[in-house]
Amino acid sequence: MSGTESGTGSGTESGTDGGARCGRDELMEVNAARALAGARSCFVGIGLPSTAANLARRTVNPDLVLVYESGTIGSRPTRLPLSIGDGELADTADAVVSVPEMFNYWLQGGRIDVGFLGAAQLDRFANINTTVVDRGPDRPEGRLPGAGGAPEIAANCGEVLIVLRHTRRNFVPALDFVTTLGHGTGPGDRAALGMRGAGPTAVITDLGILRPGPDTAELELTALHPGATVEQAREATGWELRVAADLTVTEAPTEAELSALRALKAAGRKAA
Amino acid sequence: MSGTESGTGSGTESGTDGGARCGRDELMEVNAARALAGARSCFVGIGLPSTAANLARRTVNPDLVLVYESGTIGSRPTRLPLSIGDGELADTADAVVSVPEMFNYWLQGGRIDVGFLGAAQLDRFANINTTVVDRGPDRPEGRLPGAGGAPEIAANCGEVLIVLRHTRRNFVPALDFVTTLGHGTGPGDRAALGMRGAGPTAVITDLGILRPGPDTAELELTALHPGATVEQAREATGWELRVAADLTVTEAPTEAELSALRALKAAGRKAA
Amino acid sequence: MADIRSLHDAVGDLVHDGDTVALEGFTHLIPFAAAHEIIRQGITGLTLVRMTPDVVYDQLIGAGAVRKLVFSWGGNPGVGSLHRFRDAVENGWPHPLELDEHSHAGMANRYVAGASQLPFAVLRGYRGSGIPGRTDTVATVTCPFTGEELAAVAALNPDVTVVHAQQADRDGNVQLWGLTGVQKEAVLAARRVLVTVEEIVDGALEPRPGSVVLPGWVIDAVAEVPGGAHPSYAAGYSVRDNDFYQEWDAVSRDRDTFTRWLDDNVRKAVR
Amino acid sequence: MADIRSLHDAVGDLVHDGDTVALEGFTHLIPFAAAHEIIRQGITGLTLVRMTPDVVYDQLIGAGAVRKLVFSWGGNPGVGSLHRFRDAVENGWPHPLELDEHSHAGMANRYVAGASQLPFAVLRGYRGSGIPGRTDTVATVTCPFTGEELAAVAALNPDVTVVHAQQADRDGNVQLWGLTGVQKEAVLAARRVLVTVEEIVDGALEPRPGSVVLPGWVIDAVAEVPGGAHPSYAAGYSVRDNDFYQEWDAVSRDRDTFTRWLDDNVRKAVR
Repeated sequence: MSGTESGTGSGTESGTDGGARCGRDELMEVNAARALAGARSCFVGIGLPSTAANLARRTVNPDLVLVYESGTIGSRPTRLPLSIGDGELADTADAVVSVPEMFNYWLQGGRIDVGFLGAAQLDRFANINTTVVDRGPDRPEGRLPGAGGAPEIAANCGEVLIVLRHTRRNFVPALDFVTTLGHGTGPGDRAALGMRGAGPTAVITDLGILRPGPDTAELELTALHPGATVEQAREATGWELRVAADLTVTEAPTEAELSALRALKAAGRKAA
Repeated sequence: MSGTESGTGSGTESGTDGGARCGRDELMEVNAARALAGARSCFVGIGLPSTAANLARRTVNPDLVLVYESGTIGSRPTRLPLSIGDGELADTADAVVSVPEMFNYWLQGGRIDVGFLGAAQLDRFANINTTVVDRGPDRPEGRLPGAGGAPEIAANCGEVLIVLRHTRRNFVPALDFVTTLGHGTGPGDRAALGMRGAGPTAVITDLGILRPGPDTAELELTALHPGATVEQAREATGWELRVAADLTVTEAPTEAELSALRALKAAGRKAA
Repeated sequence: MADIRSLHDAVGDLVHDGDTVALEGFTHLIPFAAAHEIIRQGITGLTLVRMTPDVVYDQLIGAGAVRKLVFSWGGNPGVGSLHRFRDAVENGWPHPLELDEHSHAGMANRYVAGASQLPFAVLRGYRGSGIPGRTDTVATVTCPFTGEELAAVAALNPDVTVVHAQQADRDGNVQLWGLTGVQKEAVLAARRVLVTVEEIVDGALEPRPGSVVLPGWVIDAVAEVPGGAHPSYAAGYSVRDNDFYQEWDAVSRDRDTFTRWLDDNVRKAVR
Repeated sequence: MADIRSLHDAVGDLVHDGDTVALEGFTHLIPFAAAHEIIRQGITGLTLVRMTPDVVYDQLIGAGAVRKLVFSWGGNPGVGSLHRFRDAVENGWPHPLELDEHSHAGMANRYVAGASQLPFAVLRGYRGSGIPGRTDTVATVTCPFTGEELAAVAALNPDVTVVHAQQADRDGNVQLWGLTGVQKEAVLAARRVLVTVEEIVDGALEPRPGSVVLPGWVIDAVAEVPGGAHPSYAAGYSVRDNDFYQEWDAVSRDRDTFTRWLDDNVRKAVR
């Protein structure tokens, strides 16, 4: 359970140009799956990351090795698991290992190309909070689930993708707590801490895609999903959002992508 | 392979009083097996320790859990294995674990009551050398097999039994190299080093049994096998051997012990 | 050698007020029945240890059995928050809950150190995270060969570890398979061990692919409790009751609803 | 993903002069055929790593392939000395052999550190032993929580690890069972990996009790070499040739006899 869990609701509908009609969450999920093209192995948290990784296996990357922190390597679930420990993940895996082995030999061992994380709060350097939120002077801290595997996933995977809905509540100017380091306070922080992976390379939201600027490591909006606007993205971001000079628009989900995604989810709901 | 290997020859015959006729090695093996009465688990090296531990399961301690450093827990071999990795050790085990797990969780984890070691050289404080021997100024060091599991067996088992033939070559005034700490230079050395187990509690030879003196930790001859003499033991010891005031004579091997021992060895030879 | 006992007697003998207790099982094989017995016996002041507190610790926390929680991820997997956990942390109900919070990698290595009888374990972890600032069980060590600084985590050695397994034999040897999580480490790190099993089999355990075998001599008591992992599951015996996990959200959200559920389903239930 | 290759080509591509090479297998599954291929190809200057050098390294050392040996127990199990090893150490024949010598616990943990991409591992080891005085890969670390001093051993990350297994599938996924020793750690610690197997099976590997599965994507090459562990063995396929081990004592005792054996049985043999 890497970072926060997300519901499986499909969000609000948004019309798209040229592609199939789909919801905002579906745009996020399809683009997250596409980001796994070319990866050999992916460390998967439950929720949106699991949806995206399983969709990738059905679309852009059939050979993608799914690694779940419950100990399964090479799982091929036929439906979306509700929990990271669903029996099907073990039954369909190439290998099942103990949890200590998973974290020590496989994750820390540098065997995983891409780590997929969610977040409750994200800042401009893609640092993540999933521990506590400040709810104001008169209220106690709000409790979140905690770190799970995230700090070491972010440290030790080749790179990290973050998937979360684009809201001011999620995209905050300053984290209430740093659970998981992204790019710290800017370029060089990861290297100074001796972290081996490249860290977050993309944040995929229901509005578009943000990537760390090459010189600043600050997240920039590099792509919008069809139908989304820069204004919407700025409005949903708690800091002054930089927009890349070469801002693009993501390709609309294909019918094949959407039907694969919907079939996955329907099977998951049916099984649950 | 804990310490040095030993051949399986039965040594010279020696008459005994009242017991069955048996060889000196058999006296050593039977008494080593008896020393395992009451133990729950035993970490077994190949050679004499394996002979003794397997004999114990057939005589004084049928429930003794044999643990071999190749990873087998609870092996019940029907014959004496030639090697610590004989297939039968795995086939008859309650559990087979990896070698790192064996050393970390089981041995270092304090799960093993008794460790059984051999030695090439032993000094008066039951320190052991299995690494190199000095062969004089004109010759290079003589090479022995090395440490194997011995240093950590001696450190982490509840107690340690040492089995070896009683000769001046083996029982030396000063080790050429300390591979494995017994009692160091005397009482308190083990505690000062933070070693958890009691260390060597008995050295069982083909002449008798030596135990560390309660106040000195220096080995004393506490028992002779039937037919052996103090003079023989002194002659075969490279330092001035202390003899306990209450020196006893070990009970002669019974017919049952000897027939079990001989059956074990015969089965081992047949299989090899 | 493990004694085969009733769950009631085993919990009564092995789990005491104020103990540090680990009930492990990573989603699979979670020992719910043992947790319910702890609640029924009114055992309190526990320090509970678990990587993923899950619904099982939500119940123990809400029941008032817990003083402190040592953990790395406290949610209802795939569903959302653990409301009893949050209510205890945020509002001190039924009483305040002290936290010792880690990452999964850190917790897994704390058990490894415990099972290995080492005082600490080393990992590449916690770098840049605020976690070490909130606990005294993370520190740094320097590699004596390379000079690199690494994280150290303190060993976990629970007073009692409880796990659920598929099978035991009559000598108390235990076999579990499927996702085996961190159970072996949690068992070997503990001073006392209770295993609940789906089934006690006659004769020898039949070896299974991917199984962990725990010899009876590292276990204090085995109790036969079919379905003892529900709503978690035991591969080969049951499937995860995902509906229960989803319904737990509503049951646990409200103190009174939760208390009624606990009275009806745990306190008044008899095994 | 592992390529399925001939032993000749796999060794030629993966093992280079001067490499640090681990051929592992704790008595069981020792990759003798791969060692013989290394000898046939005249690869030299190797640093060989292995807990128990066994007859397989006696052969490589006697053949002149080895510059340095990293090990913890160098004997012929159940038989006696390794005469080629002793001759190299004591007399420098065929050339001097540098040693880095450890205990089993230390070596096992050095592989664990390597597989975990840590620079060192911690253990309760080497206390009172003279071993640390003869190597620069043992040091001490102090527990930041308790102040206790413990042994640290430097990680082992071989350039190449070679292991023998029972089975691979056509994608190069490998399964081994029986005594699995330190093979998983040695494989995951290495930069390049060669696995020789008894058999390449069609379809999926059938899961076995007690097996270790190595996914093809952590392996560089798989070579089908039935009997490739002889005189060691592959559980389910062969038994240990104890006679060979006993006869090796006479073969290896004398340089000329050994050289003739090597010529006849390895150098002129073709796989």
